[in-house]
Amino acid sequence: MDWLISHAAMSTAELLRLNLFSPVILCFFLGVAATLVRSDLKFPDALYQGLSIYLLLAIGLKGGAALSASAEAGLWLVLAAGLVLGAAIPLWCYPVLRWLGRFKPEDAAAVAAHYGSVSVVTFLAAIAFLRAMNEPFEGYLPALVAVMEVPGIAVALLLVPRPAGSGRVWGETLHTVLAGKSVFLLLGGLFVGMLAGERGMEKVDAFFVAPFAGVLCLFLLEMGMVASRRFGDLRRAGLFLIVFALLMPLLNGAVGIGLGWLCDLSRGGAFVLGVLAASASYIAAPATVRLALPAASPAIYLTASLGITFPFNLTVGIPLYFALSGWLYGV
Amino acid sequence: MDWLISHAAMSTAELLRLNLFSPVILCFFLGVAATLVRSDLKFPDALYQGLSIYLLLAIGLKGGAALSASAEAGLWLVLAAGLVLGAAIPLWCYPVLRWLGRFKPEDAAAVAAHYGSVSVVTFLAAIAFLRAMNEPFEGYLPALVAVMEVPGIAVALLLVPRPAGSGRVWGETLHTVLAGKSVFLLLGGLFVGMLAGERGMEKVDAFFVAPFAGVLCLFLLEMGMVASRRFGDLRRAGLFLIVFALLMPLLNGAVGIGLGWLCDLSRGGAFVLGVLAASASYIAAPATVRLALPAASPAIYLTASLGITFPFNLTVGIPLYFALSGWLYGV
Amino acid sequence: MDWLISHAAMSTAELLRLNLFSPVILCFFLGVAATLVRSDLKFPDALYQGLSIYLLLAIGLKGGAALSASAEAGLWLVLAAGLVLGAAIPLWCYPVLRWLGRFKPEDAAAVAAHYGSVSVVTFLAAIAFLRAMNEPFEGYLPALVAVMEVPGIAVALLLVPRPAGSGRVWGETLHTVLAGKSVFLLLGGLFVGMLAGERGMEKVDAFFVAPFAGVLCLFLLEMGMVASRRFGDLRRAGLFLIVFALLMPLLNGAVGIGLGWLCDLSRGGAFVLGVLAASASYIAAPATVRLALPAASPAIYLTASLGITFPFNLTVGIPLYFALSGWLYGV
Amino acid sequence: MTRVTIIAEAVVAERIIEDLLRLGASGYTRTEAEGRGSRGVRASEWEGKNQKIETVVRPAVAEAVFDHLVQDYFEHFAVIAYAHPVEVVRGEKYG
Amino acid sequence: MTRVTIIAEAVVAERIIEDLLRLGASGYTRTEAEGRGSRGVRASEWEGKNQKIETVVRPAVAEAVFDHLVQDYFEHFAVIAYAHPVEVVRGEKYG
Amino acid sequence: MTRVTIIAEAVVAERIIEDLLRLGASGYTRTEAEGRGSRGVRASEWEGKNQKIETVVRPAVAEAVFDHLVQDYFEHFAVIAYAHPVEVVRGEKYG
Ligand SMILES: Nc1ncnc2c1ncn2[C@@H]1O[C@H](COP(=O)(O)O)[C@@H](O)[C@H]1O
Ligand SMILES: Nc1ncnc2c1ncn2[C@@H]1O[C@H](COP(=O)(O)O)[C@@H](O)[C@H]1O
Ligand SMILES: Nc1ncnc2c1ncn2[C@@H]1O[C@H](COP(=O)(O)O)[C@@H](O)[C@H]1O
Ligand code: NA
Ligand code: NA
Ligand code: NA
Repeated sequence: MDWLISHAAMSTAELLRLNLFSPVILCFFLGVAATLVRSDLKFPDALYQGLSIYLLLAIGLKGGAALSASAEAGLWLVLAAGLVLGAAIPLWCYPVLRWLGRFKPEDAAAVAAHYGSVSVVTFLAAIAFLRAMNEPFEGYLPALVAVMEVPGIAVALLLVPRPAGSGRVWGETLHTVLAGKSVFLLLGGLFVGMLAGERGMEKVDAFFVAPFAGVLCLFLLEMGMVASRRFGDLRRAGLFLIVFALLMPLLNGAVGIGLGWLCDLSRGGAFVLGVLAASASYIAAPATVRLALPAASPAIYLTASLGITFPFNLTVGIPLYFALSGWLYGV
Repeated sequence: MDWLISHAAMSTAELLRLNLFSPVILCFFLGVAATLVRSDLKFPDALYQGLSIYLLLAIGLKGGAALSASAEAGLWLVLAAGLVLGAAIPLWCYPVLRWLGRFKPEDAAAVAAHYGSVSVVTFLAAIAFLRAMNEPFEGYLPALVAVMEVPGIAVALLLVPRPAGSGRVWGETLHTVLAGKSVFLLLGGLFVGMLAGERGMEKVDAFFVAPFAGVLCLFLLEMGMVASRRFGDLRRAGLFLIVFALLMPLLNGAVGIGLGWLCDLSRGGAFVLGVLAASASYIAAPATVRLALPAASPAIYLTASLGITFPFNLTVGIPLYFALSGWLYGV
Repeated sequence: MDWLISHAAMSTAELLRLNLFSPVILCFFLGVAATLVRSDLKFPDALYQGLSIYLLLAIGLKGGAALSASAEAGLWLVLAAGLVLGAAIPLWCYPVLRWLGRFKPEDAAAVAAHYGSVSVVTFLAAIAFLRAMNEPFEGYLPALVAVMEVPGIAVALLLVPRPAGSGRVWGETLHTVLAGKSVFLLLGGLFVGMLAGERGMEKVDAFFVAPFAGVLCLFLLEMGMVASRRFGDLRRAGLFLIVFALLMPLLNGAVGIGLGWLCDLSRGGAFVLGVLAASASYIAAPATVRLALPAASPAIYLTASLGITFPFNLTVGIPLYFALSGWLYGV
Repeated sequence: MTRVTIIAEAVVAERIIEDLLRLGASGYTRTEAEGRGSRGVRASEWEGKNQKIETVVRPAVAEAVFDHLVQDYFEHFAVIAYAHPVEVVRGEKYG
Repeated sequence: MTRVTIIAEAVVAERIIEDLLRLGASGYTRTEAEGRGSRGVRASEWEGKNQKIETVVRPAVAEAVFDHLVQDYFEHFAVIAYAHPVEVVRGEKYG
Repeated sequence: MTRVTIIAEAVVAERIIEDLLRLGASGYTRTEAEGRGSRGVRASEWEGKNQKIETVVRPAVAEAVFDHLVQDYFEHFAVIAYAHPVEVVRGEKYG
């Protein structure tokens, strides 16, 4: 069974199986299990921080080295498309939540902000999936993450009447665009990788490239523990929120893949744009929303993004979006 | 000197030399030296935690991948044997301590609990030793560690009249069986490795397999510092405790090797069962015993297990048990 | 452009370019950028500690393995030369600062202590530079760092009238010689590497050798943040201090290279002795000086060593000293 | 002088510190803490632990800090605060 | 209200916190600490640092906590505790 | 008894602790802290955070500690200290 070559012909079910039994996803489940059996396993904060710094920088560096090797046309078009898409997503999420779901304005805007932004870990898992499938993709995709992290949050916050003291929040939000650590490491890594070139990066490949998938496993073990701590809130979340958190990613993912196709991205690139659109933030968005919309309930937006959408995308969404992109690209 | 091939013919002295001059053991000595010269070298807690999570998960994953490749018969027999052995060890340790050593009941039971349980780090060092010797062993051995960690503690605690509030302790002890982090990571790693298979694990080998021995060095540097901080208590420990902590491992190790032989384990497997039997816990046992038998003196049980038996097994015991297993298996 | 072979003929400008565009130095700049854009990127303390332990131990181990392979004559001569040079540097730094710069005695001595001691990170960057250039060097150079860390501090402290309570400081300073963690890990690593031999170290190369350059990148990212936090003090530092912190390294570097040449070191070795002489401590020295000369202003000595000399050596100094050594050795 | 102790979820800690200094505190000391209270709202566990902020101030400043906390933070954020008099070494520096 | 501070070796911290809540505390705050005392018994260094547990409670609860600590922990475990009155913001929530 | 709290830059913390014990404290508890004050001198950020040292002592010892701090540390080092009375469980052990 030589799946490295024949994956083009794989059914969605086969893709699903392949994803669920990859070490990365199995480690996520292991983390979930740790919470369920109430293990005393715990990642010290410094380990969590260290692993994220490594992953973000490594993915940036790799992208930069790839970019330096081949000037890629269409870069600006794709970045603009990502930005617009991120900004647009809250425009349909908010009404759905507000009028179909009957959430109060703050809660609707808060959830919309999370789905307008992106999840870096879901992005990393998508890249790992592409690598396992030997599917090529554009080197500059990490820049796409950076571009899509903030606009959706900003737009969603504009949808509710501004509370007092929000000027301060706007300044902070803007600053996040340039200086938030995930954006900074991704873009910084891209620059360093581009300037050093493939030749220069060879010297550090043994640290930044070879162990990448293994480090991601460790990180997803922790993410499994974090996400599953939200499962307890699921019962109180209500059916509407659960359905929203399962279907909205599918819609956003399809839009993203289609947009990628229109922008002439490779199949892998369109898949990644889809994953980013489908993913919901649980790092930048919660922190910003907590300050900007203190009356919104963290239990609602974190349960949706972290407790439902994140595990869904990781396990089922990624192979699904990949199958969809294959169908669109006719492979 | 092609020791990789000719080790079958090695004398015990040669094995000893080989072990003492391996980087792993030298790093342990370096840690001891750090304490002796009162260096300000200190491992932050998060680093210690991070290294143990890595080592436990890695050894589990590797074992699981090995298991997936070849269904191993005899698994259940060996696990049962390990469990019974762990539970039985306190039955001879306690009387020796209580009547020969004249320890008070709480102290005798506390020490017996430590020798009934196992030391994960000693196990890791034994595996690293087998790898350096190119000696094969069964893939499921990490499960043996999980099975042997708790029974000895439980039996030892039964040997003294139960103090007030011990119901609570029993619940906690039982929970430790399923959810303690060393057991959880070892077993969890085994499952993940089995499900992902050798093929799947290849992608993460650069992180979980290649650097393993090096990470173990770093960890043993820290363990050298931790163990040697106990040396100060040696003088107060009394001669009987020192002799006990040196001879009891030999007895338990021999019993373990013999039992492995009866269960039809490979030579490497029997050696590992011997090492586990010979080793004394210094993580699960102290925490449980501190709560269950607060009147027992930590100075006694930690000095014996961590200050004497652990360094003894690491340096002298491992090559000795290996030689013994060779003699029994007639190589 | 096969620079690996033709570097002998490289111009200083080419060397400079090569250094500035290496991933290690680019990561340093990235750290500087993180401070400038006020990113929330932050290395947890445990990560910083973990990375330094790794780097120090790894460089020691590698040196020890190299030493075990070839007994190197001249070792003691070189170590003696390094010790004398370190002790001598404050003798010309102090008068320059005191009478040309008109600093008060405590401040002059404090700065002199920093330039008499060495910067381990600059040393690591120099080694990484040599490896990238495929330029050979003596295996025992890590011992040189150990030998040169303390004498300069001791001599500089002797230059001012001893304040009350300084007896205590002398004891502490002496103890630092033997037990300070950077010295301890470098020397300890050398011993372990020598005893384990090249054969033994092979097993741990995947952890201690292959990822080294990458880990150094991560570390320099943090150092970039730390150093640039000092840039704010530059304005208050005064022109004299800035000029001193740029020219004194050049003088000391040249003296070091010359001394290395007299001691019959290889070109790479002389270059490293030059780098050590040129570098200014910002770990051992500040801590000692803060206690021994509390009246000296940290703003002065840290701005000079960490805010100016360290970035200067890292970016411009290293290729410059390498070119200089090439000129002296006639390549 | 009065020592005021404030325990706040991480997300508002920076902001509270700015407020403190604006209201007249000459300094503060902060440690990481973990805890449980009666409300239990928190944005996210890995945004960081609670912060325990301590400041030694003149009694009038303590009053102002208390008022400010009640007005701006108590409704939506996990914040508690308490105070008691302390004797300080060289009190003049807390102006 | 009374602020009670308890410093305890890591192994009993969870247990003491459970006891606190049972005895009527509405919350607690915990930080990691390192220390030395007169007894120096401790199970193991890497089991973790001391825990410093602080709770703001009604004086009667403070009494009960003190009594409980003396009875259950003082003999065998490394535990110390002290208390003093504090003024709290909106004291009603500490029930 | 009196609880003395000392916040000091890392570089002098060990030394202050030795002094405390010499002056009659029977123990101490230390946590890592971060802070800002009016002087802002500090040797180096990564030398370590501030240390917050707490010790429960007899009032006379507290006096002696205060005097000692003023004399030996206040001029050149970033150190503050304050104290207040506390009620302790089994006060006899703080001798
Ligand atoms: N009674 C209390 N004593 C000490 N700390 C408390 C108390 N109540 C709340 N806290 C702290 O304040 C934080 C927020 O409390 P709350 O807003 O009640 O959830 C908690 O996480 C605790 O760290
Ligand atoms: N008013 C204050 N309240 C609480 N902590 C303070 C105060 N002033 C100074 N500190 C602490 O003491 C340290 C040294 O202060 P300073 O010597 O004024 O720079 C600071 O880093 C703070 O941690
Ligand atoms: N006088 C004291 N002041 C402050 N903390 C103390 C004091 N005595 C003991 N401690 C703390 O309580 C812990 C246990 O003390 P002990 O039971 O006396 O060994 C120590 O590790 C310290 O953290
Ligand atoms: Na999205
Ligand atoms: Na055992
Ligand atoms: Na120097």
